Amino acid sequence: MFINDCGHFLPLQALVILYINFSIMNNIRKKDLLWMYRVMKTSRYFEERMEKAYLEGKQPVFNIGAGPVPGEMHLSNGQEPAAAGMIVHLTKNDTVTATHRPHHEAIAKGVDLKKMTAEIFGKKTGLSKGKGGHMHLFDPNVKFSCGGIVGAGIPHAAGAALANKKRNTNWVAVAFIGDGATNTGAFHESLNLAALWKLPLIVVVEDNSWGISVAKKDSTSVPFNCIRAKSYDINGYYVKKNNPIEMYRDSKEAIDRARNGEGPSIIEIQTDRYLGHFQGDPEFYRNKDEVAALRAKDPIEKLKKKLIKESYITVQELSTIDSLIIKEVDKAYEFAKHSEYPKPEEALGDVFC
Amino acid sequence: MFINDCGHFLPLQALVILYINFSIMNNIRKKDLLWMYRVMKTSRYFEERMEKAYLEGKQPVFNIGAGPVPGEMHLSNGQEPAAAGMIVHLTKNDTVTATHRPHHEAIAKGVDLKKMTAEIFGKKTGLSKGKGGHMHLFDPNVKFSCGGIVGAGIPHAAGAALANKKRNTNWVAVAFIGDGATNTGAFHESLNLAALWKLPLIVVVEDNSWGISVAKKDSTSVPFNCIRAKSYDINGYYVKKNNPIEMYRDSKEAIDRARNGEGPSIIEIQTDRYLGHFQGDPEFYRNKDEVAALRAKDPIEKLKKKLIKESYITVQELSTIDSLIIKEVDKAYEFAKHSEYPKPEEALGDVFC
Amino acid sequence: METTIEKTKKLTGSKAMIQALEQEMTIDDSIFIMGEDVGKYGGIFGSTTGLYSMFGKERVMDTPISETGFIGAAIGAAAEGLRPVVELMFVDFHGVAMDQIYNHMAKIQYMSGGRVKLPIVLMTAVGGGYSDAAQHSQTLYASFGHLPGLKVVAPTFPYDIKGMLISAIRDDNPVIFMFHKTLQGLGWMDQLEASLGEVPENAYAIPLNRAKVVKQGKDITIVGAQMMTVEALKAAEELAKKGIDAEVIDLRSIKPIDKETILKSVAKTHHLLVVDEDYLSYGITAEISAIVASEGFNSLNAPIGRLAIPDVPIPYSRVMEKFVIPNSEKIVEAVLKIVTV
Amino acid sequence: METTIEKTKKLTGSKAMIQALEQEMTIDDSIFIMGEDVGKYGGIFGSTTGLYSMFGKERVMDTPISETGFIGAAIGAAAEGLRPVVELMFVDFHGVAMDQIYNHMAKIQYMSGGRVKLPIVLMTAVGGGYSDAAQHSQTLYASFGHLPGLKVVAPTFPYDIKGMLISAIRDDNPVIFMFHKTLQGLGWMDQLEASLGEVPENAYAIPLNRAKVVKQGKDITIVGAQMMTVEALKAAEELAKKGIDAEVIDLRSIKPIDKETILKSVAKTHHLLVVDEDYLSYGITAEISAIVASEGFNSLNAPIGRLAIPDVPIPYSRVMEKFVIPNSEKIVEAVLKIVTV
Ligand SMILES: Cc1ncc(C[n+]2csc(CCOP(=O)(O)OP(=O)(O)O)c2C)c(N)n1
Ligand SMILES: Cc1ncc(C[n+]2csc(CCOP(=O)(O)OP(=O)(O)O)c2C)c(N)n1
Ligand SMILES: [Mg+2]
Ligand SMILES: [Mg+2]
Repeated sequence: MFINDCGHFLPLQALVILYINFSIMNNIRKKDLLWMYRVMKTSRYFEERMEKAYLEGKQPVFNIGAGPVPGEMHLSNGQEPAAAGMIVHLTKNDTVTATHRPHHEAIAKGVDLKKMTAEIFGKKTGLSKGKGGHMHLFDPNVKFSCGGIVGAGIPHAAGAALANKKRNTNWVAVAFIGDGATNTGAFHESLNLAALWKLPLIVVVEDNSWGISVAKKDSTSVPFNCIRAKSYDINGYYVKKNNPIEMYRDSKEAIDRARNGEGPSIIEIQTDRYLGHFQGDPEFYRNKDEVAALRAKDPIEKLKKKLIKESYITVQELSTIDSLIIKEVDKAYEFAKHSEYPKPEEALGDVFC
Repeated sequence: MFINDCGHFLPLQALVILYINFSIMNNIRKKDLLWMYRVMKTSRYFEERMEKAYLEGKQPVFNIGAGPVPGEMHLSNGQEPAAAGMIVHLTKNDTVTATHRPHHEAIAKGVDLKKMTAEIFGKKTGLSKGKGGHMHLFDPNVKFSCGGIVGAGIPHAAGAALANKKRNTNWVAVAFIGDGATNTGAFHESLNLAALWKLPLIVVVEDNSWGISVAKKDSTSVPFNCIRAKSYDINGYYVKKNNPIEMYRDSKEAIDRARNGEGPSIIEIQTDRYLGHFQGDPEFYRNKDEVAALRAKDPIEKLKKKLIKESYITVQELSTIDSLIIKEVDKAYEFAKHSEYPKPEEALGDVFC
Repeated sequence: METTIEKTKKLTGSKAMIQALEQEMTIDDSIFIMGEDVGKYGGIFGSTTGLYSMFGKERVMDTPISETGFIGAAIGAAAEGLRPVVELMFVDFHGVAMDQIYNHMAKIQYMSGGRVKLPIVLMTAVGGGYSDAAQHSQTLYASFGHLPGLKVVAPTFPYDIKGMLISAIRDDNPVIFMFHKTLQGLGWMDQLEASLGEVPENAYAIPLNRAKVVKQGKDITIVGAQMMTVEALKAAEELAKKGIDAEVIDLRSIKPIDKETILKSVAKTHHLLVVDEDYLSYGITAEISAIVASEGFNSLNAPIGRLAIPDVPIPYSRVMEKFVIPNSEKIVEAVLKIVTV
Repeated sequence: METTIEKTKKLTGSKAMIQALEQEMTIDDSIFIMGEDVGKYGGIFGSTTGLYSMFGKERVMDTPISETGFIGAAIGAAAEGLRPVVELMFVDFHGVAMDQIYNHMAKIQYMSGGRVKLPIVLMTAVGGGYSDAAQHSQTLYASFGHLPGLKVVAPTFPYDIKGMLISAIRDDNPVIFMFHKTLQGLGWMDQLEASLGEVPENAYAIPLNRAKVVKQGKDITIVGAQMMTVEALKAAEELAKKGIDAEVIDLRSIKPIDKETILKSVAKTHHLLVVDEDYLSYGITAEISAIVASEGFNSLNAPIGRLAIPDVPIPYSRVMEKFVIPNSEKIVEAVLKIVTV
């Protein structure tokens, strides 16, 4: 929703768009709502399992390099609406770049779940044969990539958008970033480029209030990053309260604009990081109660209730969906666990093609 | 002046400030006007001589590495109001960082003219004993520095502003940059930092319409960079028509704010590049008539006329000032020419102290 | 390997680059150029002159001063199947975009297990000698050579410039293509014989991983790249007068280094001098010395000689700059120390 | 040189860093720390734990994710006379700020003819071995060692960590201080004996340009830094069993390299193996081999051995990562090839 917080930066068509938005809300397709529920739930369950898998071999003494899933692990529990509400509008031809916290987007974008899990387990059957790991998931089949350097995915998405434009397609590119990434030079340079060249780029800022231990207010000189759209003469949106349906609406508008050659947008969504920055984060810097409060307004639960209450689906049907999700994710974990490790010397391949 | 172009981004105090501005205009001190005239004229004459000195040894065949002044040479003829209108408010304790096109600011900031000229001539008596050259002028006595990497001086100025704040001074730091530099990551990162920490930083953007051969409209997604102030919740100003007096006024306000702990500002000034990007630039990319038109509204000539017309000074007095300027600059060139070159092996010193 | 020469024309380094770009862009629509002042201006060092009017602004794109933005965008566009040729105006500016270059362009193929290909050419001007001082005179060969995932080439002569640029464009991997300003044959710089050479009119490809013996000799091997090759050839003439027959190798490829050619030469000459316009420590002189000291140790009859910029930034003033950049006289001097040992 | 030891305490690498910072910050008001998560969090790798509550937020400043901004700001603040200690969280991120580091921090003293001093410590975590993959596991020693104007140190043991950090802080020049994650003695990483050591309680300074013989031997010189020193020591024990008496040198200083200590050692052992957790080409193995091949050539009885990451990005999966990072077994193997030659 842009009216309250970023509306004053929007051109006059704001009111017109507001009207359209309401009609979209009324017309939001059942199929889309269920899709969003499904990907959010899949991501959530995937990560709940990952939380446990990550701890294997790291107890009683936590050692980051031990267990079947070594290295850093950034989970996105609580942030699912960003991915779901945006990616529901995308096709295989649209590009997504993500960050160090990529699972929810990867799952929404349709990255092969088995191969993704295997990758995180460092297996030969993984997306990158074990070379990438959790922060470096690449699935060109669905045009998904991510990486461990904050801000660095934005120019990649701009470049994909440039390619889309050069080829006269109506494909878009979406860069998902954290709120902390809006203070990188890459953010500014990419958005200026994209605005200048009217590229079909959308930057989704997941505002979870934190960049590791540094609160947004201690790192970002404006309360809302949608304000920064003004610096590039593009549209900015702010989605409040981690609401997947608002995210759906604003995303639709931004994507329609992009597909129509009207250039880039920034969408910031107020979202929640339930867990530590990475697994093992002692979180001395935040109040323990904070998380409990966040979890109490969980967007997946809310959507579930809404779906049932508004009779989109029955409790029965929903639990069938849930069990299908569990089955699919479980299968991916089984696949990952039972896959083989690469041979050590395979490390030498793939530097060049 | 911010009202027309950047006014809609200013808080409500805009009108109040407007009022104050008018009173400043009426009260502009004779001393300041004459100071501005003097530094602009000094810079202009300094560079007219430099234009010739640079060509020595480069005729009939231009060879960038030949003659007493080798290497690149970026002149600022036409852009003097930016430096004069801002630096008139500064003291020795305030810091200035400049760019590859630094002479007008260096002169305004009071960099030792002899040593600066000698530096550009590669002499041992130069500011840096010949190690820096035209793009790398450092005079810590007056807190001036510049450099050859676009955008890189902005964080340095932010750091000086941070030091000023940490030491509880009311000193400010001013980063002069070109319009092209507003599209660097360094611009964004520095302004966010400065806004966040309320640092006494002013970024002066000299909008000469060009970044080498690329027109501003082909590189910058907004018409006025003062708009970008909004991204950091700071004040933005736009000075039109290369007007030194408007520059004086907006600079005064921005500096007063900075000295009072009210944080950074961006001031963009519409200015004119009379010469090529560097000396030797064939300028195929711009219309030859353009420059003639620019020169016709020369700000130094305009100010001169104004000073006389409004009886600040007589023609006589002004010509005395002019001849003093010529004498001082000529002396600097004499000094530079007659100074010795460093010994080759001095190249090995000063890496560490 | 290096295709047979048909009709040739005398071209400068710059014209050789332009011809390579023109010929490849004509046959492959997916190639486009991006960079600062590559359009109407034609590249500050003449690498793209005329291409803008030939191919239009969609294929020869001027960019804002946003190296992270546009080099990063080249990565994104390449991942989608386009073939960007990006210009970083001076190699000295790499620091504002190094993350994109070394953490992404260089590693994405590997991190994706070979599933994403990045056919990008990053072309960039290197070199000093004309008083452009510390931030505009570097070569930084080793800064790129050190990092995995990049092919790094630095050809010297127009013939190699054209052939290696074509190979770089056709390669499906990211290639850093360094051209030396002084070897571009620009009207406004020193005029060097070396910057002009016979270049076949047809398109041809020269491998990106092979050094070249540019003068045969039997007493000492001198390895250099770009201007240091030119200086080494000059030195060799001087040395010949003193009865020393130097073999000169033009490195051409900074990464990977063509060990075979170097080791073979040292096996013959038993003496080695490496010359570099980059900084001494951790530079070309280090890497080649190490290769020979570990893989050709028994060929060596004397300590290896190293000549490079002595770990100082490049000073502005001509006298000092001349002092730090190796030249033919210093090469002769260094050789005399090795061969008479 | 290294002051007399009075009262000592067993500290981890991390605690040694914190103690150095605390002691120097206490006596010098102009020192302040800046970086991501250096405040309440205390540094992701425990380099600043507790300092925020001791010195407050004006002196231990959390920053936005703007490395160019805050490293550049450190330069500006240092030019005004402050003494910033800046943390770059992982050395792998240097690419987003490399211009500030190498074109400004490193060169301003020189370009100003010595008139501007920049007393900055840039501390940064290096190293892999815990599956953090290609963008979080590098050491990049040579990427910094190659460029003039920076002192670059990489101490191994807590005693040196404290003493060299103090020297770095007191130095009026910019110093890159690299600490190895695994040697910090953090509760959540591998527990190594080497990460714990006796550290004097008083403040003391260790020179920034001296290597250290950490094990005497007569058959071969093994040079390493940080984890490679630790692995070399382990290998030396193994080699002793096989009757080979290895001398181990802890490099400590990446730039400048302490030639004297290395050459002296090789003059005694006549054999050299250089081990590096950085990439092979243009790395430490290259530079040290070159130094010895040019200045200690006559001491050598056998080809020099080089062991480093074989010019590939660091893979994620444990098996592959283990394969590319040198360890004691590989060192033993490499030594056996050299000494039995
Ligand atoms: C250039 C760079 N600087 C610092 C880091 C270390 N780092 C990783 S994640 C992170 C915080 C990111 O915050 P935000 O963008 O808000 O994303 P979130 O973790 O909250 O999802 C930091 C500082 C990095 N990976 N890259
Ligand atoms: C990071 C970087 N990129 C590119 C350049 C090359 N360059 C030097 S000046 C310039 C144009 C600068 O334009 P602007 O900032 O508007 O300043 P002006 O020259 O107009 O005064 C460019 C692209 C550079 N020096 N540094
Ligand atoms: Mg965040
Ligand atoms: Mg300009």
